[in-house]
Amino acid sequence: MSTQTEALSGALEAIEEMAYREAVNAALYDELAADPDVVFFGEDVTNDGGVFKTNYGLVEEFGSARVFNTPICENGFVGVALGMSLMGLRPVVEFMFSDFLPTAGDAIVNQLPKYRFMSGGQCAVPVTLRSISGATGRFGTQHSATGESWFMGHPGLRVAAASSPASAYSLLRAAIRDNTPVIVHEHKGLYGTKGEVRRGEVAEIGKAAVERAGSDLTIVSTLLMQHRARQARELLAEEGIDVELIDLRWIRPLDVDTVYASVKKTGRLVVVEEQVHNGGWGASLISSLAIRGVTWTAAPRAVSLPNDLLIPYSPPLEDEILPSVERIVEVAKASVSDSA
Amino acid sequence: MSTQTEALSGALEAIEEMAYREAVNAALYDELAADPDVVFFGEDVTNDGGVFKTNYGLVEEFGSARVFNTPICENGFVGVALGMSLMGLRPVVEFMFSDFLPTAGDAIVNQLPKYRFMSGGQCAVPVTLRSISGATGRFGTQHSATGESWFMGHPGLRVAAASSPASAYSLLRAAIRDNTPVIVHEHKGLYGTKGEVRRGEVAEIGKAAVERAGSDLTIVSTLLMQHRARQARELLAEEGIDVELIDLRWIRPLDVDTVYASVKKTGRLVVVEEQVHNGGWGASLISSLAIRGVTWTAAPRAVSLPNDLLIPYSPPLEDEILPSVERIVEVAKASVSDSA
Amino acid sequence: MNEASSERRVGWYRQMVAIRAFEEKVQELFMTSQIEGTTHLCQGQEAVSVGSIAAMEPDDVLTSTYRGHGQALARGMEQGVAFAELMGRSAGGSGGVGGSMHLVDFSMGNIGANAIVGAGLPIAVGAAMAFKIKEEPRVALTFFGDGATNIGTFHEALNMASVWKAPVVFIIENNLYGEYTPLRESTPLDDLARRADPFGMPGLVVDGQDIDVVYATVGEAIDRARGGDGPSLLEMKTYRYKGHSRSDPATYRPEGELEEWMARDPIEILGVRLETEALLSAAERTGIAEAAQVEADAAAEAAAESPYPELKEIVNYVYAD
Amino acid sequence: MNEASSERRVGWYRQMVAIRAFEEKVQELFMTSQIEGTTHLCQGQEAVSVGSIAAMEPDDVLTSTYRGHGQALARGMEQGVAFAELMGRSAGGSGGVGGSMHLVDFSMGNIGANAIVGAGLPIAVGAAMAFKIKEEPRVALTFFGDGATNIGTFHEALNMASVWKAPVVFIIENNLYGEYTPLRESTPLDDLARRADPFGMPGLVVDGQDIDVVYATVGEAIDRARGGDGPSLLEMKTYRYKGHSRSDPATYRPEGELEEWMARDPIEILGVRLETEALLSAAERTGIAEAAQVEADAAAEAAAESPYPELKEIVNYVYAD
Ligand SMILES: Cc1ncc(C[n+]2csc(CCOP(=O)(O)OP(=O)(O)O)c2C)c(N)n1
Ligand SMILES: Cc1ncc(C[n+]2csc(CCOP(=O)(O)OP(=O)(O)O)c2C)c(N)n1
Ligand SMILES: [Mg+2]
Ligand SMILES: [Mg+2]
Repeated sequence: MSTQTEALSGALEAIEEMAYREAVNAALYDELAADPDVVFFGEDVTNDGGVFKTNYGLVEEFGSARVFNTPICENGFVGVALGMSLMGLRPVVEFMFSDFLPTAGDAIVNQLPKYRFMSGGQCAVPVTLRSISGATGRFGTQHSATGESWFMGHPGLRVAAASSPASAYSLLRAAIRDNTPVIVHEHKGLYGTKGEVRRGEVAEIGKAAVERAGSDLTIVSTLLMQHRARQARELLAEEGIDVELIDLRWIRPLDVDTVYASVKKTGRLVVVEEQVHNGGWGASLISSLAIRGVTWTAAPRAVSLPNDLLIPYSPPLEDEILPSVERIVEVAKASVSDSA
Repeated sequence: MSTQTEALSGALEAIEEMAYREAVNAALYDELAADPDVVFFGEDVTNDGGVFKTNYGLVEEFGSARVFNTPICENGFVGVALGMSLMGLRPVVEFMFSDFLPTAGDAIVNQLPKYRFMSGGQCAVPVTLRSISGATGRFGTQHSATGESWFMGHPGLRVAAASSPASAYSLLRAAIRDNTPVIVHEHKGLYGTKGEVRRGEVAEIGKAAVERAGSDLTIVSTLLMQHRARQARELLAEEGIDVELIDLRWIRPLDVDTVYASVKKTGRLVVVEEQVHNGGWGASLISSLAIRGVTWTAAPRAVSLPNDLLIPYSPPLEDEILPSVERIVEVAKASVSDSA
Repeated sequence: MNEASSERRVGWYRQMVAIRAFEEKVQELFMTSQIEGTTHLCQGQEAVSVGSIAAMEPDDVLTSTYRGHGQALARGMEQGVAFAELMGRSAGGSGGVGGSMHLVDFSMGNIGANAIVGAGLPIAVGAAMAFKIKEEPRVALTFFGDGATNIGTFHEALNMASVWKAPVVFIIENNLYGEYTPLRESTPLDDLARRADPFGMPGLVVDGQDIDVVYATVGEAIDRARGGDGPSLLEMKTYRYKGHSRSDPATYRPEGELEEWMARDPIEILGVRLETEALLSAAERTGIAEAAQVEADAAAEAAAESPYPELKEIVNYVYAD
Repeated sequence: MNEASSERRVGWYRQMVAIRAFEEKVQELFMTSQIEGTTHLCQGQEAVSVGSIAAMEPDDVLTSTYRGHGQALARGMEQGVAFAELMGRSAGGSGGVGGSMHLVDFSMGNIGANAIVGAGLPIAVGAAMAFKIKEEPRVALTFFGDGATNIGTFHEALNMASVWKAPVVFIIENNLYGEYTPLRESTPLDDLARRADPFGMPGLVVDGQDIDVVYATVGEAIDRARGGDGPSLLEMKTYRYKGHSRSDPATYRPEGELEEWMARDPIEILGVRLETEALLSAAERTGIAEAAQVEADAAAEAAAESPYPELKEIVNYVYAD
């Protein structure tokens, strides 16, 4: 198992420009090709590339014994993945929407992360759950959660979130190679976005990425919010505010070190999250920094979903409650004009 | 529905000394007696007082149409509770162990809190889940979670945690009378503890309790940890450290105001929690205070479960990983001797 | 066997035609992005909704799914209210926050359209148990797909309903597919009615394309439930003409399957029968279809002109007083 | 019908007696607080564990439950290792972190004793699917209670196993109660084997007190699975002599029920048969019982003297390299 960014089977391949959707496909393809024990399944994963078109060509290339559709029964098929992993397979399971993760609540909370522990370390559980997450699609209240922080308090699990084609690729490869269960969140609003992917790259587990260096203010975000934060950074640059932009990438483990180093430098922090603040990674990050005694130049801030609203279908309202580029800019400016 | 501490049907009855277990029983009894629409069910709730002996006499008094056992199917029977609530009942559901809440993950995450919203406010969902939580019982890895923060990020839900007979009584009554779904956590290590209960009291929703005033340091905790924090407070008093002790009582909504007022006075905070820090109420509380720009005299601290361990069966190890009175004292002293 | 009056049956015909026109209009609006997100249409399945709901009493209730337009309209929702909901407008049944997957109207006993597969079943059992506990002579119906019979809540709901003799009727709309996956890939038997057996409840295979049969069978199950004899499982054999959702061209279907089913179109079956029985003429049928088209167009147009909700409105939808 | 050699059957007798002695000792240690927490004993159900597991090949695997001592011992776990686990000692099978509810040994294919009702079934299906995918001629067994047939995972696991023809055998230990609740209060039928029907798999009622029958029936189901013909559901009619768990005096039982079942004690049934067949004498049977008692006492004593684990050991149990 690899926990380092490293070359696989020799040299890294060339850098390729691809869509986020294609990067997911490439990671699945490359892992299925690299290891005959990798299998991939979920609801409707084989037909026409799957619901979000990430799976083209996989069943054709690797056959229906290794790539197959399941009945609709999330708790059951995650249990199946666990059983397979005990017998030497490395299952990858697609969750068509993150909102269905709680349907498999027992398997995710009481089985996957605890199974090895309860046996006194007799087994490993190399299961990966691909969770298709996030709002903006007008999918309504029950189909728009990111779920990114739902399982962050569960030792024995790892949780990643991909904001770019490069991370979609390398995080998924790392997850599949890990002997601990990992949930990898993909954002359904990002599938069409493009970027460079270093084919063969395996992400380091638990390492956040400083996407853009800066000196005045640190912004941390994940998934789609990383894009909005990046746009905000550009607007802020025009006003002379230099933002250090961190893509968190891992929610469990949480890379407090990287954020701490950044905030030590900038003294200011804004977390941008497509979730309610309470119970989420943003709160855990700010708390961890406070406990470490970081010195704030200004109080940290959070741009989050409203604490007392659910995600509505109505398009203008869905847009309105999501953290926007404008709100990020506004909050960042308030932070800079403030001093603790 | 009541959101105020208030007298029911006239004057509050006399203060009674009772065990935590009896306080739960009294709250169930009083609500079943007060409102014919209240029903109570769960696994093995009617036999011999139920597994934790909280239910003595209820089926005898209110009959098997209103108090009954269910088959083993948590997701299903929470759905049933929801359906009942839509037709005017006020169901109370016992979860024999909090660890089974994820088994009902879909009902708790996607149904109870969202049902009213998705209908555009056409209905109310007065469902109460009683969740029997916590370690110390040597119940092992799958039967020892408090689960107290698992659902704190879900708008549309409320979550309470009872640390004393008085709060077990008044929180449960408040939950049953609330038209929003509420999870009330009881700690299985507390059922035998005694205290005074004001029969008839209904807790105010979302209000933490300042259990003991103090000037040097604020300690916030819930459930069993509240008892350990109280013991620690006494030991610290002997060393001249005056602790303000807050029983959080509500995890959603989170009473940041009460804690803020306390920390403004003391400048120091220790959260004591029977859970991993990340993703929990302790982190959310500290983050909220940081965002409000509270001035720390010393960095806040957390006494929590280890971030990378699960709860073991082995008795000495179960004891070792739980926050102990000694550790709370130690951390509190470190806080006081520190200055930010 | 329950039989309906001629008048009522002509009414069903109108309703089915209206639902068909509504769904066609929805598809058009989606294709032109006047409705956003996703949608799940029910063309081909109209007899199940209309026939089943015709057998309900006004006080009875139902739960449905994301594919619930047919049920909502059959239970009396105005098309304008439905279109407004699909367009996310304040005038929608759920104030625009629910969307296509959540057409509900509590005032008509349409108490939930769920976007989670299988979630509506226990809710219906709960409603039925409330009736039983309160000793009200009411019944709950729950509609769900063939794919939903593979998820745990199906089993849990049927078991509870059976052991408690809840007055509930479980109605499978077996349209042969769960999303893109054909039944036989996800389920080891063809007749899902057999899934009633381990609960000791009646399980019946029903021709879901013949509304007279649907009405009679559901009526008997409702009578049984209301009479205190417990739940039934009814498997309606039916078919969806369109793909699973907006983005699905349904390329996974074997050639000729759609045509075979269209040859047993539920509207056509009732229409021909009514013609034979001299209850409707061919000209009247054309008139009904044209009027339905006009009605759907007008309702959609009006909805498109109604305002979006404001954030301050929807805040009140989260917590009840 | 599969038949075992005389030698093997005498071995089963010894195993059942040993399990009984183990459980009695466990109860004694709990009552005197030498073991903490809770425990779920299997006296009365020994023939199910021993007979089923006797039909397995060494490479086959099984999952069990919190009531899994019988399976663990039948599959070869040393009593000393089991007692050490129950006492939370480092020498326990799971290093003392699992306790009574988690007696497992991966080296023997005992791959999980679950404290969550129903959770072991999909895991066994997954193991079986791994065998199928890897084209290994191995089979998975999964043991669970009557109460577990009401939870969704039961349905989901049987459905997947059936549609995928997974080489798995589902074994219900129907001991008539789920905790304090009798079967008839939670389940609308008496013969749970009927729950196989909607999955198109064989469902058989088996006399769980007669180990020869258990062995033969499980053997056939295993052969069927290994032969590629898919899963079976076997309902073992059995009874637990003790309460659900440590704290349960089992007052909910009708008078005489326990005595009726004890009259069909599985150890006695096989013992008498072996006597009749002149394979064991009464004196030998007494000797076996006494030796088992001595063995259990000695194993418990040794375990009680072994050390508790240290925190630094168990840290490695969370994440695998
Ligand atoms: C728990 C859950 N899993 C998966 C989905 C995604 N999904 C939506 S509809 C559907 C297919 C359902 O098929 P069926 O029950 O036959 O109903 P139909 O769509 O044919 O009416 C799936 C898998 C979901 N909504 N909920
Ligand atoms: C999901 C879940 N719900 C509830 C429980 C609590 N519980 C433990 S054992 C049990 C009864 C199980 O009965 P059965 O399946 O018949 O097995 P038996 O104990 O009789 O062997 C219950 C309700 C649990 N462990 N898991
Ligand atoms: Mg279908
Ligand atoms: Mg049982």
